[in-house]
Amino acid sequence: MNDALAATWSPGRGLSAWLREVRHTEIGKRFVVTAFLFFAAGGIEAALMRLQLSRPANAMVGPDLYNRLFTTHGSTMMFLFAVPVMQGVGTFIVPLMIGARNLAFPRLSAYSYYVYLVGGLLLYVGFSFRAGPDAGWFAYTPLSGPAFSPGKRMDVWAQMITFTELSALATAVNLVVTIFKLRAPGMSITRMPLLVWAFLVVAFMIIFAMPAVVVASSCLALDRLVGTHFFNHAEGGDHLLWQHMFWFFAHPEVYIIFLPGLGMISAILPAFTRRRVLGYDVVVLATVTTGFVAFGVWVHHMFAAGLPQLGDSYFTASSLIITIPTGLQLFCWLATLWRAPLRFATPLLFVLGFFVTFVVGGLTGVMLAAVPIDLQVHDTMFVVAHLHYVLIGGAVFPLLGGVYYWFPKATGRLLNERAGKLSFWLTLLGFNATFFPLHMLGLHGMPRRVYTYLPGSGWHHLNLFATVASGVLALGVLITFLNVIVSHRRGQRAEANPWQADSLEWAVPSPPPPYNFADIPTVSSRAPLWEEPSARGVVTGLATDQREVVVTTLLDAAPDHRTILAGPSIWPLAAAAVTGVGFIVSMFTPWGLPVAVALGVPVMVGWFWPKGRPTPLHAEQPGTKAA
Amino acid sequence: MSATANNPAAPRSLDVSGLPSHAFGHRAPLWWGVLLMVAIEATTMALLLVSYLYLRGNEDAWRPVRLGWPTLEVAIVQMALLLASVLPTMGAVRAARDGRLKATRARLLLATALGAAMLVLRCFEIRLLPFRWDTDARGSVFWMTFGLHTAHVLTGVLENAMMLVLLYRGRVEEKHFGDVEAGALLWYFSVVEWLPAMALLYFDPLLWPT
Amino acid sequence: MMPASGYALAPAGPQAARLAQVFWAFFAVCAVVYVVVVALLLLGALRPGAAAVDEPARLRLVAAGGVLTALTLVGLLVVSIHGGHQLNPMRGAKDVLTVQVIGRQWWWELRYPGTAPDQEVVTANELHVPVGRPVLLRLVSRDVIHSFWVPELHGKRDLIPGHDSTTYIQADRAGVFRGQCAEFCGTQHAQMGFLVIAEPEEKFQAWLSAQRTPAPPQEALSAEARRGQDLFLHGTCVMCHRVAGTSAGATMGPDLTHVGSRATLAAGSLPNVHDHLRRWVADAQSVKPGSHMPPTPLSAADQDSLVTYLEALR
Amino acid sequence: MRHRLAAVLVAALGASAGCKHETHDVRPAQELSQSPGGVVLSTLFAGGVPSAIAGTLKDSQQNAYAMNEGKRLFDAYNCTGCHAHGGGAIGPALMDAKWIYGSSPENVYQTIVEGRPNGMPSFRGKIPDFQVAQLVAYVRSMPGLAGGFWAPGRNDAMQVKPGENTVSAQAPVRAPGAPPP
Repeated sequence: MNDALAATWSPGRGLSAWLREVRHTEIGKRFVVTAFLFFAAGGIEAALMRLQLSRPANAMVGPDLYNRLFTTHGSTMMFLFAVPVMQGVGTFIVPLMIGARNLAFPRLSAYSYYVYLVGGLLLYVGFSFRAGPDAGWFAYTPLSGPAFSPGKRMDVWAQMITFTELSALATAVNLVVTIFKLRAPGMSITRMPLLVWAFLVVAFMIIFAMPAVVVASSCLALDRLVGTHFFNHAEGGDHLLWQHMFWFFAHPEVYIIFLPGLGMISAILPAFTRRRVLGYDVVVLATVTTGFVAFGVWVHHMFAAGLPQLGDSYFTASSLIITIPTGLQLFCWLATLWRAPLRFATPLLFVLGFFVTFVVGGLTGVMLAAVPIDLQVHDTMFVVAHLHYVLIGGAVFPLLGGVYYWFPKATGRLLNERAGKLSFWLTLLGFNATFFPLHMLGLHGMPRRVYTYLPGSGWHHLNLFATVASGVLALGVLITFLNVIVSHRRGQRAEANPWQADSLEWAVPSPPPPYNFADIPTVSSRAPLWEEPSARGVVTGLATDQREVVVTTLLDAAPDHRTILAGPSIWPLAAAAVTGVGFIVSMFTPWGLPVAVALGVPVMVGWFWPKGRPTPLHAEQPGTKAA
Repeated sequence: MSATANNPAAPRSLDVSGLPSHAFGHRAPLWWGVLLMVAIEATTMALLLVSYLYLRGNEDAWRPVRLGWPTLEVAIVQMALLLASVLPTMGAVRAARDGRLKATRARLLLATALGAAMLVLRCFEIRLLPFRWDTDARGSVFWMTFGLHTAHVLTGVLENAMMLVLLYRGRVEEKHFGDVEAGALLWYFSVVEWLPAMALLYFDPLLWPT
Repeated sequence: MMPASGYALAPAGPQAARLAQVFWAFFAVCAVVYVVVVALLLLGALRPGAAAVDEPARLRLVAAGGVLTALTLVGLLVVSIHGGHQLNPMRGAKDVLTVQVIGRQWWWELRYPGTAPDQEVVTANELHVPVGRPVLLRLVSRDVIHSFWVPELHGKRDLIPGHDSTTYIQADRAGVFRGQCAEFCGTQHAQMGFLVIAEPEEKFQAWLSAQRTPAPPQEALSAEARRGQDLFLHGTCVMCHRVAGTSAGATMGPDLTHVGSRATLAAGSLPNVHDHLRRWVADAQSVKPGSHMPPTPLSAADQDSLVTYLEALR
Repeated sequence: MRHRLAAVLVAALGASAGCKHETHDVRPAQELSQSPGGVVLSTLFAGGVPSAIAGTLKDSQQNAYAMNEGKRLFDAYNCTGCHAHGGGAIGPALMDAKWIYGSSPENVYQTIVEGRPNGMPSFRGKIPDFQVAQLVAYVRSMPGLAGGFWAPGRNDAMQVKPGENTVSAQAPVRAPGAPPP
């Protein structure tokens, strides 16, 4: 039975199979590996910036290169690492956690990866040809506009945004439909793992937040290329339109990056505390509340712009309120941890590191929500410290914990524990020593995005200390990179459930076969693998010669009907290539889009045209009434 | 929200071979996929209309051009065509749910023809519009919203056209009736989104003193 | 005269003092919360013990934690909004000095309006203010978004093209306070600083009247300075700079009528001494690469006489 | 497979051939041809311009930063006073294809540095050479002769003309009544 399934579900060998890949496990791994390569590139840019800032009036990096470095560092970390790595983890883990054999739209996930890859390569090819963006990852107009940003630098940025957001939107649609319709029978909405809840909320946030930046970057690209006046005040445009449109997207974006981190903690804790996360309902409602309130806080990025005080006070209140759900989640985890028989493996260390680090960022966030404090520390190194505490503390720490936790599942080999612990301690100490001094620098008046500073400014010692400490942080991260590279081939072999965890992904062998589950499980509780084997059921009756899966109802996951999932196909790559050509050509001439549409139509027809053996239609009979 | 009480323990082995191989409406994954895509496009259109209202706010530079004959009339006819195409689309969906191939094909053809007619009129309107995208901010927002909606309608017409080719000549399968319904979702959205957009783009200038 | 950068928590004015108070209030609360959370974490994680977990009891504790958090946040909200309202005690103030601050790409143009147009004082990068008197700053930007920030006097306020805004500052003690642009504005955003020189009323009025006088006529200049003026009026300087009382009237660059009396050069980047002035004039791109000041290719002797002339413009 | 992907990425990163269009050259060659205030002995230069500036002049023609700086200087040095924004007022129009004194970079350089009869002043010694090269690049991008994709866009002011990047290149024509070459 299994080799029949394997024959049906595996794509075959060779380059053409590699390009036509649609299995969520492979595409998820590609997302994560590519995102970590961009993370390394972003890290190198950060190291260059720290070296330039280590001494006053340093001539190592000129202003033009420095501006390109910090813009590419910001854009890489936000658009090419943080969101895509969460997309990758979601693509890899969600189907496994809900007992499905693949995502609902397999070819759409392949398209999502290829479009992301095109966006990333566009930014770095641009950067290597001195055409990297240089007006900041937020690209405020008029600096990023046609009058003050000559050449194609900001166009590269705007198109990269369009690619990465297109990719995120495609993954979000995929995840929502998979979570809604392909859950294993019995996994009702209240038995879904908390990480799946996090990805569901994040997917909806992506669907409603990303269009804002796609519209904003398209308006900027049109302003620069064909001379529209969205951001030209003399002709009726408005620079604050850009800020509102961008931050309406960018604040939900940071929660899109951060909520999967919280979900991963809820997934890691049970394995190392031998307890289910306390307050399942509280954590779920907190995640959903954070998802909604995240859309109502964006003006706290614009307190210094001189907007009316009443509006600012509203946004102070909403920015303070959003900490309550996250606080409740923390209290639930603390209650879960309280005097539990902990096993201090690396994943748990990174979760504990999250507590120590993220809470600092959360509290400086509360301080930044107050207008009087924000007027002093906005756009200074204080904010740089805050954002790194919440992003590295809140998302990268749980992510590294997740890498150590799910690496055995993805590759079949355990990561080295000693190297993991060493990497954790170096990362924790290096991170705090690098970024805590930046709080003081910000209060002492050091603005953000400055390529140098005067000898008499009094910022020298803290900057030097931060640069040295950033070496320790880099070393910590490097050890995890080496650990992955070495253990990927020579790590200790892992069996199906090395951590004795409770969720479904540990029911399949490591690495999972092409069809994931030999028999799709039925679920009867929140911790399926901690049930006695007798209580676990299986689904039978699915065809093994076709990619057939069972579609279940939305709330109770009762079996509803069977459907055939799409198989390996070259069309996603073709569609991504057409999207790439269309948008890159439209950086140079407005005729790029009509070209894209003209090329796109045949590709779309190729993609949607039915393939494989048709199930004959009983033509003209009154149709098989849906049961 | 506690689940363990009312959910019966799952049976030992669940045979699903008896289940239908296709479903309509919210039970089908494709329907949800198209609904979410409509949500994305709706958010995009809503943001453009919000930025139109935002830019309309600074009155000193806002000089909307009143659209007179024939541009306004051509736009109104297009809206009528779009609204008219909703009926045959709904008819096609009803026929698709009943599996009646001939009726589905005919009604979908009518709906697509009306959509195509609207696109032809739109090409005329492009030449009739008295301002360009680089005239001023209002022109820019107008043309961007105009372009986005045209893209939506074009996508809908092309998708319906492909579906028609399949229904007339291809090997029709059960699930293709579901695709007709999913395509209809996108078409309903393309029609409905143009109502608020038209109010703002075409009729709002009439409120401004000349 | 090149002060270290201002420290936001060492205020020299009523606004910054109010901001510092709100900061310390928030900092105290947040520090306590952090200690409590980390303590709970360590106590809970490092002492394995009770096997049985009394879930309802712990859920009540979690709920209590949530309510406590909400109450704390409401308190902080009140502190923040109350602090915010105090920022503009100047509304009713009488003797308010008004100055127009114009943000240009990578320097600050300052205009003190006079009773008549010719009485207007135009200077750059150094904002003289009388001690104790409130100063209303009209913020205007000519190109991109800048942000006016003097940490020791007040929070920052953006200068956005198309959105003229105002801010108030007041220095309670004499001194020189360093400020800089806080919104990324291009290549030389890092070296777009300025000084706020708070001085007693009479010194301020003396400075103001001195600024209103045009440049010294040729007769009053030394031979070297006269040669310098000749180079100034026939070289590239006259295309961008203005010296009141001479034929140079361009307003693209800073007004140099009283450049000799200024403490710093190049928007607070260099102290105004002979060799720095010479280096800035001869090869500006080595000091601020990318700035709009082109290098002036002169022989050594010409450079000396030009610098002598500029230093004579006290 | 993954190594091949990494190799491609590294190759792309390494290919920093440094495309000429995007470099921000703020410190051009220092040796300037004009001796400010000095007497000019002859205007006959092999190749039309003094050799010192020929390199900078040629590089500036296709460089986005140079053209954008040229546009800023066109307003800063009050060229708009006579030429308006290219439409021509006291001075001749620049955005059309008719050129009285030639449209090659060298001709335009000579026009700016030497001046021309009927009112074009000589800016020798007043504008440094690399800025003249930037002005030449911008002036030639007005009728679309230079820059192409890299020409400046619209400016942040009242719309007097579309951005130079939307201008389709026009073949230069000798203006009627122009002196023989």
